[in-house]
Amino acid sequence: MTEFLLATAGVILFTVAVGLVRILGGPGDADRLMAAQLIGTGGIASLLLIAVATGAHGVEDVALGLALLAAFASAAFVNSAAPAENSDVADGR
Amino acid sequence: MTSATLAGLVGAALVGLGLYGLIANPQPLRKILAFNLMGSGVFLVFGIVARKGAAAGLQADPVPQAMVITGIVVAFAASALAVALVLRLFEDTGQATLDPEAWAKPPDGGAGAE
Amino acid sequence: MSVLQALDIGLAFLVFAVAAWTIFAPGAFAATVGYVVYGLLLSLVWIRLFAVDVALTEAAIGSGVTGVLLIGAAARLRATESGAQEKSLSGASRVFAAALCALVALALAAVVLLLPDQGPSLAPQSMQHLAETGLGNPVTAVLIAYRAFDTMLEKVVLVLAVVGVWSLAADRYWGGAPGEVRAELPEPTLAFLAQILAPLGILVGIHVFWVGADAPGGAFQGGAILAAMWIIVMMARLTEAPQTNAVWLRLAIVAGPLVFLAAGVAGAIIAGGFFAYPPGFAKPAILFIEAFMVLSIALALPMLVAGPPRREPPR
Amino acid sequence: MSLVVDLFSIVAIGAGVFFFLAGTVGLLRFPDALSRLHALTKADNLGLGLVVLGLLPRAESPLAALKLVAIWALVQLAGASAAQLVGRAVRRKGTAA
Repeated sequence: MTEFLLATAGVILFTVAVGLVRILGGPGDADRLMAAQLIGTGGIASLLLIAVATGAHGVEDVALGLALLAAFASAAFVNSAAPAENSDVADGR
Repeated sequence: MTSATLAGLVGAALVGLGLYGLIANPQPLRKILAFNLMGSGVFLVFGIVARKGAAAGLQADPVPQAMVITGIVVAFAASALAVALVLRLFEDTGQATLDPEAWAKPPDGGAGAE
Repeated sequence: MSVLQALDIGLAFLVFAVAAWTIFAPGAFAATVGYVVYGLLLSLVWIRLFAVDVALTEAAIGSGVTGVLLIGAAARLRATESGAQEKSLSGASRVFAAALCALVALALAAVVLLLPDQGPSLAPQSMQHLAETGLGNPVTAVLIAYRAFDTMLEKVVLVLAVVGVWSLAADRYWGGAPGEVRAELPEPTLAFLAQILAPLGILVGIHVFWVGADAPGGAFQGGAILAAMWIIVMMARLTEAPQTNAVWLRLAIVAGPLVFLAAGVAGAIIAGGFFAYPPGFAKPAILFIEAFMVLSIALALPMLVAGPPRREPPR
Repeated sequence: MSLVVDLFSIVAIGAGVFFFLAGTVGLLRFPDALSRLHALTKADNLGLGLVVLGLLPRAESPLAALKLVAIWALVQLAGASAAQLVGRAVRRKGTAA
């Protein structure tokens, strides 16, 4: 069973790695931000699997912290990039 | 090779990578990233010291772990100060470069002059 | 080769590849997102090293809060990237720098390989006196009891960083609130996210702080999660950043190191040693100090992310 | 009994891995940012949900199990909000991104 959990963690990390190769290169910033989202979901899944397989204690809190912060990269991007790059905000006011 | 040794080797490689980025990347923000990368490499080397010090029923020596935790917080504080400096430079000169020749001819508009 | 070893090697390659992307990516924004991904992968590595406390810190500060700071900066500095032709190193000095860095990395790698399998350890000593502190988590005991002086100074570093960031304000803004004046409407999605996330996050942050006495967690990690919640609430414009000359804010930021120092001095008087805790009263004292540390961290980190004041203080 | 639990975990986690694979295939195959965003935020969240489901019987305590569920719920929220935020940013910039 342990081996199965570790193998699935490995497969998920592999799919994450393949996805990262595709989207870290862009073309747009939106694609790059998806990389942060992808590693958020896949990273949490493999983190939980590895923790159960290796018997590391207290890992739920780490995953909980990561889950809480999973949307922060996108939020920071939207927050700081919005005024610089769009024009429709100005006339919406 | 144990997983701890592997992590230590990754740490060593990260220090090299970060140092190279610190020297070779001209943009200050990239230098900050590189510096953080270098720092985390050092933390990982600490991590292997902790893991190899597993004893007394613990899976890792707590003393290096505690030092890494303080280190992460201090690294964040330093990065925040560095980012604030770069942004201030950008506000004052309209550019974020460490090249002194570029400052000699500030862009017109004189943004941020008090 | 077992499955675990294969996984470790794959993880190591992934961490290295993402780190290399952060250094060699074509644009600063791409590099910054790479750094956020890298931070999350590092927490996985820390789990593999059985350093769960460190993984928690890395997850909250290394990836989350630093990510907000750097992505914000990268988005704002974007204009400088295309315009200015940065002078980069010549080919020869690049090769020289690469050789130098490879040398440093190889030397470190040699040190790692030469470490004995059972290295020197302070684990027995830290377990031996754990009962006297009343704590169950040796990492917290190291932070707040055995090496309390380090941790206190580290809190001072945070205060100094806040002072440093604030002092970058233009003269007329001194004492004002950080963040640019923006008239545009906040993103409704962001507001929705913050409204749901913040209460849950505050609960998790306090939980992480509280269990830190006996399980992985503690003041740093709990404080960082609380700080992240304040950051998202400010990003969603549900609340504005406070005036930096507000007395409560300044007091709260220095409260952590001040209470810590006061406890150290009190230890010198009552328990016969600087930062000594009176026997039988150690755990309440430690939790008391930690509570103020959480407060200071939860306020200092968002102020560091928010940057120097950008608005004039009200007269 | 433990055989049943193992079988349950294997089925659920295996199905979860399938959705992670599907999400990555979507990332590689879809032509524009918005559909890639769709593939990523839906399929991977379902994958994580199934992995969490498979790990639930192995949780050390009821609190740990509750945390596992909370993790999934939070990632769902983060995924949905990030998809919305990034999607709006893409649309605002036009089709260039």
